Amino acid sequence: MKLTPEQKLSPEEILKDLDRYRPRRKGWTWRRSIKDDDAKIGPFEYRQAAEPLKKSIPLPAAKSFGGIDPHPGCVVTSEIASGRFEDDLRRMRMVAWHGADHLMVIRTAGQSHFDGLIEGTPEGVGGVPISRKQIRATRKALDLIEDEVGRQLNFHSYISGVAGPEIAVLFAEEGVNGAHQDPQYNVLYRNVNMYRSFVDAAVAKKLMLSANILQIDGAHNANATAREAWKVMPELLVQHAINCRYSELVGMPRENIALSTVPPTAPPAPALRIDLPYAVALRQLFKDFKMRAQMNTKYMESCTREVTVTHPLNLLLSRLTSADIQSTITPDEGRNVPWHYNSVHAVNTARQALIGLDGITDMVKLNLEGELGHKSRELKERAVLFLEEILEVGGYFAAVDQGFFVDSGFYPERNGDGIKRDPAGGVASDSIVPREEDYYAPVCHHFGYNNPPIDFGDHSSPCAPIDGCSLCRPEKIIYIDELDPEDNVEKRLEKSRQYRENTFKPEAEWAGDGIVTMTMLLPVSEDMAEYGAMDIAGRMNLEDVEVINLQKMHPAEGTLVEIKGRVGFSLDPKNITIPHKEAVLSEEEIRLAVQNRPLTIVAGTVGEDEHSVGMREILDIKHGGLEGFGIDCHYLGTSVPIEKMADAAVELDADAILISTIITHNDAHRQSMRKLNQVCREKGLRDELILVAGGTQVTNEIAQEEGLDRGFGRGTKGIDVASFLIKKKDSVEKNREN
Amino acid sequence: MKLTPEQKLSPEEILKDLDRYRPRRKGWTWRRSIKDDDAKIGPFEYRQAAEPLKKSIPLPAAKSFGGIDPHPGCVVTSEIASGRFEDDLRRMRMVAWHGADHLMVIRTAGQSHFDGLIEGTPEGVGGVPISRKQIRATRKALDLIEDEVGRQLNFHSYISGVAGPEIAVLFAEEGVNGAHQDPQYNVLYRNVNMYRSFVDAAVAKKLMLSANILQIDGAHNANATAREAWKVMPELLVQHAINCRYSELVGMPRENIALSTVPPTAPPAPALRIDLPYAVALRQLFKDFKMRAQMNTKYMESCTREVTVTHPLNLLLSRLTSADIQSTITPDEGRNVPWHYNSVHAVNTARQALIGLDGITDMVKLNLEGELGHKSRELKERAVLFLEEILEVGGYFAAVDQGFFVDSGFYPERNGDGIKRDPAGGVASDSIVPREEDYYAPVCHHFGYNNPPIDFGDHSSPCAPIDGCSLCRPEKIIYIDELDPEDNVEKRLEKSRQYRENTFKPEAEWAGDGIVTMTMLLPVSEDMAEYGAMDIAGRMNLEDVEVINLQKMHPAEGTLVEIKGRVGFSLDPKNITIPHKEAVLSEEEIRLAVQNRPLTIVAGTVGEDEHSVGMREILDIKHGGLEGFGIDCHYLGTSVPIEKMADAAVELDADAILISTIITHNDAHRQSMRKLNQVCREKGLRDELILVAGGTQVTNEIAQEEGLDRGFGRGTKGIDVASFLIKKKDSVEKNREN
Amino acid sequence: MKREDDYRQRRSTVKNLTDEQLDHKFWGLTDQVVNPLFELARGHTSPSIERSVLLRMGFSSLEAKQIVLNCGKYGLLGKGAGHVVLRFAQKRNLPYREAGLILAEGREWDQAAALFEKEGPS
Amino acid sequence: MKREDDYRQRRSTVKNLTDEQLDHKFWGLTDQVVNPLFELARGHTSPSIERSVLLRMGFSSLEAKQIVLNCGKYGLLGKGAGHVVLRFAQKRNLPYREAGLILAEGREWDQAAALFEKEGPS
Repeated sequence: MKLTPEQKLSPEEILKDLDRYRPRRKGWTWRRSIKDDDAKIGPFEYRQAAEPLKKSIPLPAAKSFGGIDPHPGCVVTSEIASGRFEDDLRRMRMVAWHGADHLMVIRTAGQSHFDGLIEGTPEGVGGVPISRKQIRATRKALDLIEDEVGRQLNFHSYISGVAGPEIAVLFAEEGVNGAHQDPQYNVLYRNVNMYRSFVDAAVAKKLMLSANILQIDGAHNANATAREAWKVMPELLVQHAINCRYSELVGMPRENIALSTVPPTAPPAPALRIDLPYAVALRQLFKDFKMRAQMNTKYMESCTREVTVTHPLNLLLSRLTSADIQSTITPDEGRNVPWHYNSVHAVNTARQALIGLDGITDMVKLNLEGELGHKSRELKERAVLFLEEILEVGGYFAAVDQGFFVDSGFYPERNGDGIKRDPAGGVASDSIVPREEDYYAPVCHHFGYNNPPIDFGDHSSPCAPIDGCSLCRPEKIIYIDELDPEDNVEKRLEKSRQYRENTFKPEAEWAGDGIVTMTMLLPVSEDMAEYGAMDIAGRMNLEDVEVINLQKMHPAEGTLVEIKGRVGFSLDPKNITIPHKEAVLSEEEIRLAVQNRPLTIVAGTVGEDEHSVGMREILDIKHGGLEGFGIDCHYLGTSVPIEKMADAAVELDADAILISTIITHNDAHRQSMRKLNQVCREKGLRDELILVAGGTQVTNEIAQEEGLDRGFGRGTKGIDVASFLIKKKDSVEKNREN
Repeated sequence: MKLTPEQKLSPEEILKDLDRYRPRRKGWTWRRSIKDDDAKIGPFEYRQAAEPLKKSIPLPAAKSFGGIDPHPGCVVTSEIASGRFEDDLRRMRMVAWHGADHLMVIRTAGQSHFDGLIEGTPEGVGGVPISRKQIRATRKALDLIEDEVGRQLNFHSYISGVAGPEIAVLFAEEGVNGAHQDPQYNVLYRNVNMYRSFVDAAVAKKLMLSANILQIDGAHNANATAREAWKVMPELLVQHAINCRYSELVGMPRENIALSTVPPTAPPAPALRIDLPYAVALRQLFKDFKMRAQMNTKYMESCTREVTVTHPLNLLLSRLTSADIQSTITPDEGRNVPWHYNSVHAVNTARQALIGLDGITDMVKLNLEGELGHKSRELKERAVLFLEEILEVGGYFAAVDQGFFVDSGFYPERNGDGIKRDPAGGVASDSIVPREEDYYAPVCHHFGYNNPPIDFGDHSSPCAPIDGCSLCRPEKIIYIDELDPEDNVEKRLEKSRQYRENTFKPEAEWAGDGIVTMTMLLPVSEDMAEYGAMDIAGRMNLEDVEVINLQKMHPAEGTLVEIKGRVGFSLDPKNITIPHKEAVLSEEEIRLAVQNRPLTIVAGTVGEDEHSVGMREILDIKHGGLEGFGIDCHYLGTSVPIEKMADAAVELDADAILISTIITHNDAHRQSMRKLNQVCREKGLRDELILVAGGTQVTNEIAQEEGLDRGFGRGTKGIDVASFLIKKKDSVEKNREN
Repeated sequence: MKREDDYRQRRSTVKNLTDEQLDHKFWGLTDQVVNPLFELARGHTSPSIERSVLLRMGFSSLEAKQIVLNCGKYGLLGKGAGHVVLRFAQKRNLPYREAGLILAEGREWDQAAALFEKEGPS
Repeated sequence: MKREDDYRQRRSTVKNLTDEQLDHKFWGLTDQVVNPLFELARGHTSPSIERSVLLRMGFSSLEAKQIVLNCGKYGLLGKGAGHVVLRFAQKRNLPYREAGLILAEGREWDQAAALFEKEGPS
């Protein structure tokens, strides 16, 4: 099975023979950076870029730079959480084409309290249930997509909750490449019993190590939770250290351990002056570890513009310090679970800003001597004091019991609002059991005390007595397809098939969901705007309408409203007429043609038309007009008599006359065109001259009906006219030769 | 006349008695910076902030920081170009409330070739015709708005084209505060005769000086025009210098002269490494002049996200070097003439990024020793060589004749595609006249040779013989109201009145224009998506539909399409029902209430409902749930039997039971609610316990019908539930006391 | 607990350290916090850990769940669930998967438990 | 004109300058470019300049347009349009605005022109 760019990825094909699919590699892959100090891509040199993709979609502005598509040297993450993994697959393909190589699948929210593995493919909420079938299908799809884009893709999810060791086995078996693992996350945010969390974590980490799965910690959640996120900085250093050291004790090398770090604040805070000392302190303390930089989520509201400005500031931090992995947060995360195109937008924001800031530290230096150095030192000191007090009160568990963590005071300040957890409480309390002297787990890479009995023979590995465990002999893996006959991918695919194969509908998350957004300014106050917009959407037959953003522009003058809703109908491609598009010559082709055969044109507005802006846009060099291609333009002004246009054309030996005219009620525009044709005929010029009319409401049909060679309407650019003139001139000359 | 925030600005009121309105001050105003080194606003200290506004609308994220609204210390520009000045006024009010204090009105495109002043208020294209009536009305509106926001507002337009001196008089008379003036602009981009441009410019500049009008030059147009904008950098230094020195010779002080500078490139170019040396060279060479930093426009495509990432990089440059005026470019400028809310967006982007980067140079230093210093030195050397060659060929006019300017080579490289202008040609060629020996202009502040005849008496000033010119005696100004009985503001206001006073419509540029945008991902290729989207919009009854952005997400998987169109109907506020909104307690009030009277709740999903995500969002500290307010939450899990919920409530002496349920076809959700009420009644707990049901499709009506205290549906946040619990508890206790 | 920001006072113990000493102290303290957690983990197991072992032995998640539930019921988790399966298989002279399936069905647990009561660790 | 980037060769004349000398040279050359432009402006006027003068004398833009058009026609721009109006007013002993309105209507231009032919500058 192989993907071709023109063909949709078929979830049905992916699911075929899945019981026999094995991942073709395991472990994490770092993006390959271009090695030369100065790597040329198009007209520019890059210093922090990655090897280019085989297939990709460049940023929109790339068209001004010859279509170059440089990508930053760090891994770029896309977090995907549609709730239906089969739709995730298509989205992964979209983001991979835009440069994501770390596909992080968010887990359905209830799963961390699910005591065991989920099997099958039930629908999730805010993410997908992580199961063997879901993982295997996703890994299979990613294997195909990585062949397509020519870059290895890392697949990532979460090893947390009360089934951590089992999920770790699953990930190791199925070739998952990265995972969040941090027992503190369970304790603080999932209220999983703290002893259970740490006991499970060690086993999970050892399994991750066995498959070279990159670990990302969970400290960033404190930023997202603390009321004043910038005050939690000393604690963050402590949280990172606890998980890092714990992982190292289990045997993980530092290059497999990534710190999940988020700039703690966002504008209107003076963000950089707060975020930068923290970023520096972190990189000083955690030297050989990897840094996964996430964008700020805590202060995201529903304005996507605001988010899209905060994120480049976050990316600036990544460039001023470092990021091995750059996570991306979608601009719509403040409103809803991310949508397809917003996942792409998020990746584009990261690559755009990181590439725009390529090599910035060659020109700008951190000033560690001054305030920056003092502030980062202070954070480290505060963290040391935090650790001292943990030990004073009796260690980690006691500290959590006393609400040390996620307190909104700037430590050692304490505000008394930290998250307190009872060591004896929480989900799965009382569930750990001491390993007895004769404890035995017949598997390799098993963390902790293990005492294989001598009577089971072969002692080369703990799993030798069972002739190899599933990590050594993958054929031992038991694949369960589905447990629920209704809530599964096949049933969902049946329902969406018509929208994937026959008709189509707008789509934000799931095939056929029909979701669109509408944006409008209503010149009324917020309340009135909110319900006015709903009313408008209703009258446009949108269903399930919700307001997703409301911004006061002024209390009385207006409110910006964005709504979402569902389109109730679907489209049949057979019924959509796509007009034939005229091929336009490239800028280079036009310039070359004009160099080889100079072109002169005479232009002006005719009739009682003083609206010269359209014509001037077509001519002006400043607007990419004809002048810019080297065409010799003679603009005669406004309301020029037709005869004067023709006379000027004779005088200048012009190749074409361009008239611009507005559409008037008395058909004056048609009269002008007709007259131009007549006058040129009368003077015997018609065969020599190309006659063109333009104007916002002019059409090619009208112009040709009145005897001209071409009409251009609204939206015409200089290049369209230039291209036409050159082609027409070519055909005129060819006709003459024949 | 005075504005109140709740009342719309009435263009009719502004126009009343306009013939007698005089501006209350003249000249430019710089924003007042907060003077202390460390100015506290909310929890933060700012170093580059301005004095706060009296009235303003903070950034959306400000709500997480106590609603603070810091503004950068530099002047912030909003460029406004709706084509109808009466609509500009309302937009100016919106942007002023967001922090713009430099209102730049773009001129209708044909005006630079208009040989004289335009009078009245005709409709413009891509801007408004600048006329006395338009200026006076605008200045009057701005005077009112500046009282409202508590900050002086600078009004700005263009002194260029073939009527520069006349426009300069108009601006000086009517209290315009800033203007573009640069004879090179006329020559290169407007093809105005070069002698005429320079002769006129000197007179215009002297008039600007007389009214302390800030001048902005036109060099940035070369960035926007040159094919490879980053190659034009040496020339830009030359263009700036020519206009600066010319202005100084006329008498303008450097603090009245602002250089219009744009970062020459944008991602995917390694933009900062190219833009920064240029910014440094400019500030080194032009030390005492003012810097007006504009955002890049050259590489703007129709993706507003892309634009919104490039602009913060531009703003970073402003912070790393300097900006006295920060211009803003709307995110939609790559698509259309800017719309109301995009003008606001642009201003927000500037203040957000500048405030986010407040004081950044206290932590990060330009490294002038290395590459940055070398590159900026190189640019200056190239500029010096450029000037030398201008002199070699015979001076400025000869150089323009030979196409020196806007050549796409990196000088001294030359690509032969510069803009050539014939010294004898262009608009208004042959129009300058030598001043004879007895030349006399009976006005003060008149540039150039002036020889008042002795027989006209009083020689204290050249205008003494006429008893003072209009600048000395404004009552001499002749005010013309309208010339065109159809194309004028009163006629337009008549037509839009119903949409401003009785009904309303969406609006992007003009009152009642009805424009909305719609965004959707269509899972098809670009061509199909384009026409599919048009089809969808048509079926939704949008009129004049146009595609304004089309982005490939993947060749086969989908295309992002944005369309604009007009809504054909208008809304009557009387017919819009705004539901009564329940007042929600603030976070602080809730925390305090819980501190004073602890609350315990029991929660779980009931029925066959394993969808725990909604409930967990309501409870979880991580999602701003009840836990975070200090409420003691006992989550019993999923599919909990009703009896168990009640038993747990007894055991824990809980104050409330929260059940979560999905809506099922057999009304199981109603049964669960009913049962909860019954069980609690049977156990004699009903009066003690608050009973709440939640779920995506639960409504308050359903819950109350089944005997519960409250139902919460989709979109409920923890704070809503917390607020309800506290209020309900209050009223229960009050009832008990009575 | 509420406390004012007394960093200025508290830092007296750290303020004279060099940057290197401070970093060193940070990691030394971290070790002291983490070591007991590590020791706890070394000597304990959990239902999930034991299920993870069974998965790796070739049992399905559903089978593993049942086996571990019964291990818990019979107080055998401290022996290791895989160990229980292997001992039972040895006793019954069955391939371990077949033996495990019997246990997964909830059968013959008394017999399995007896193996550990009587014989103890080998 | 097309030319390769010969900056490395050309810069020989500037490369040994200090930064300060380079900046100084930049402004010195600028002066040489700008001074002739300034002199041109000092000694010339234009229709727009003359209309701007009339505006400031209290004529409307429409009136100014007509007066300057006729000044051009009669070769009087070099005298200054305001000057023409004042001389004409002096001659006719009218307030200058009234005199200007006559000229704006296109009347009596021969007479106005004659004032300058005969009498020359005072």
